[in-house]
Amino acid sequence: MPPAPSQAAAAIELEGLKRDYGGRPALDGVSLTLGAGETLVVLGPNGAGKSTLLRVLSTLLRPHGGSVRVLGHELPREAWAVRARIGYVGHEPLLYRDLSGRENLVLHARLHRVATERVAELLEAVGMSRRADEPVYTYSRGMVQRTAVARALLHDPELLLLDEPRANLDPTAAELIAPLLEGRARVITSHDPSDADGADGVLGLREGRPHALEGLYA
Amino acid sequence: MIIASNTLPGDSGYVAAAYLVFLAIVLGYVAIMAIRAARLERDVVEIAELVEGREHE
Amino acid sequence: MRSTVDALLRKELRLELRNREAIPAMLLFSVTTFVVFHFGLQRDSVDGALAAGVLWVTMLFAAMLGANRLFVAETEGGALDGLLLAPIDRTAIYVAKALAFGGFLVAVQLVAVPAFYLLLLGPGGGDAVLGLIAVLALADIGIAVAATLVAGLATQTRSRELLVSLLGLPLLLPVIIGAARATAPLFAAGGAESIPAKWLLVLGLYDLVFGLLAFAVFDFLLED
Amino acid sequence: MYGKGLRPLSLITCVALTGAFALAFFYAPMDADQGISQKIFYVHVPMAIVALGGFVAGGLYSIAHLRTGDRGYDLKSYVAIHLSQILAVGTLITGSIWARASWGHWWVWDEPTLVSFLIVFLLYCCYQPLRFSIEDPERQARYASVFAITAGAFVPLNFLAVRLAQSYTHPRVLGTTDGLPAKMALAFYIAVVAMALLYVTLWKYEMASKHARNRLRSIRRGLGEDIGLTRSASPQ
Repeated sequence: MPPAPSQAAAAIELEGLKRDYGGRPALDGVSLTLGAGETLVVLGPNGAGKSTLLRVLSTLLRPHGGSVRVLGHELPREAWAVRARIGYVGHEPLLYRDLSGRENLVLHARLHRVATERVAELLEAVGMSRRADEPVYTYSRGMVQRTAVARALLHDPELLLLDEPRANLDPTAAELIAPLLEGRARVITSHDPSDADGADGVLGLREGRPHALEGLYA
Repeated sequence: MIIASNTLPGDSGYVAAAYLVFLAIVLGYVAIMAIRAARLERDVVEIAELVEGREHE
Repeated sequence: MRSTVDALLRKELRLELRNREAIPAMLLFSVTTFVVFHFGLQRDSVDGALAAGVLWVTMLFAAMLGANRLFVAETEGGALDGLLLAPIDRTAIYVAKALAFGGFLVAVQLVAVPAFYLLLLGPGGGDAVLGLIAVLALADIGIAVAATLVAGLATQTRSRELLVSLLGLPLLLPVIIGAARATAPLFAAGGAESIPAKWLLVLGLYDLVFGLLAFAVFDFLLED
Repeated sequence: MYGKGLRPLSLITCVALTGAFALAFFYAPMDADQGISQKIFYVHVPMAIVALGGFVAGGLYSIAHLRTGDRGYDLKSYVAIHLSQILAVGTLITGSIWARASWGHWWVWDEPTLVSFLIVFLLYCCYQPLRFSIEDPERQARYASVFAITAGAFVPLNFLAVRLAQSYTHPRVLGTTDGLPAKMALAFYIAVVAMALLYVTLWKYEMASKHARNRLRSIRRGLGEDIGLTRSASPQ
């Protein structure tokens, strides 16, 4: 079971986050707070900066302006402390295509200093045990995404950052994974506004700036 | 100072050549920078017109 | 740091065993280059400085061939981001990669150097194997250290294949000068003479300077 | 702000340069064996020294850039290396002219400064292509700084290896400055100072121009007339 949120510190506190990408502002003043264990859905058209926001929160990108606090740690100074406690699933699986699913997860288990038994446990949970020993490049998109989710959950993170998780997950896989996500703080980006119901918070994003939900896709 | 000699350029020819190369490099560099300065100046004018255009709106 | 390097190194070796990309390619390239030298120099055997030159030029270019592939596995599927998300000391990524590449160089030379003795080296050169091993070891460290740094610098860019060699060759010249000058007496026609110590010092100094330098700056290539 | 002291500085540089060359030709005595062709020494070697100083300065600015993250240092490093490359071209050409004048052929392999300069030049030729092959300005600056530091550390190592490689074939006295008669030494040092002044002047000149261009670009972006970021090797 995921750990109870240790201290009441909010999962995420953003204040005027700015980030340039390719010389242009990708995020231009985004502020939000997310309580421990809460879920936030980020909606917005393509190129609104959703993925950039997630990559900043996951410590893959350093903020260029504003203040970012994740799980009580200030980024980018304390990024190393945050990395052990967040799970990130992006457009790319973050796996070695020539290694098998199991080998990838064993590598990540070692890097996160997690017992390698957990690998078999998670492979079973996402329904990938059967194909675990074949190279990732032989997997279908759905299987790659499931393996990527398993990689993100390996070290039992308190905060999950999911970039359009539903994008290539078939319904059965979605059900399979849903229970694993419970009880963790989550930031989910999506195109489908219906994902927003049931979430604790919703953020509209357009051209790097917060935007009201109406006319978001105008 | 450069003695025009019809045989292989005497030693002084080489010396002159060396200093001319140095001069050519410096002048070439200054020339390129001058072109850049001109382009810069053209941009400034362009921006100035833009700003005036904006003020009239 | 040690356990991280161990985990990453295990991954490097597994990837190489699985794909068998770097070592066979570098080995075939080396032996083929010896044949090219044979016809290029129109000589059946070489010795002394010429032999050292042929050996080290071949090793250098084989290393560049291998260096081109060093970070390719990381760029596909976002694998590098996967490593950057782990709570590890990121320099371990460089250390593991450099150790793996050093291992590849040794593996290639285990076959390529005997092939060189067989194909090109004159009769006299055979007896100074120990000295040669010392020079090979020092030079391989230098090549692995510098080539891995250059690969890290160039692989994330658009013109990757060009830049690795364009950057690597000049940067590795001191290693080639030192190695060639150290091995020339070993291949002397009249039987191996001793290696002038100063060249081992140059190689050692290069390994040290570039090792420390890479250790200090490599993280900046991964920060984004 | 870079253009501030430019006018007086350029004046001093012109005076220093003409003074140095005048000294070289009329004050310093004719060299015993090389004759007049030794006069090339007063332009070739100062250019080499100042170019190397520029490469090392570029490396130091890059260290400052990586430590502080301030992109201004990257611009300083870029201009320093860019200028040193130009002086390096001059050094190689005047060096080969000197080799031709003194030893009869355009390239001399056993002249350590000339040879190691060629290697350093070949390495720094990759600086612009490396920058040009990275789009994101921030990453371009970071990768360029790592290169500049590596290359900066490489320069002395390269000199050591090349000089050692030459030592047993009677080293030519092209580059060494010790053992010069007093008058020659004086002319030489003034030439070095003059060349350094020239370098600093041109550096400030280009810094002013690049700084203005970047300011203009941000104004243009501020006005929403964004011309779109064209890929370029120079720092944004």
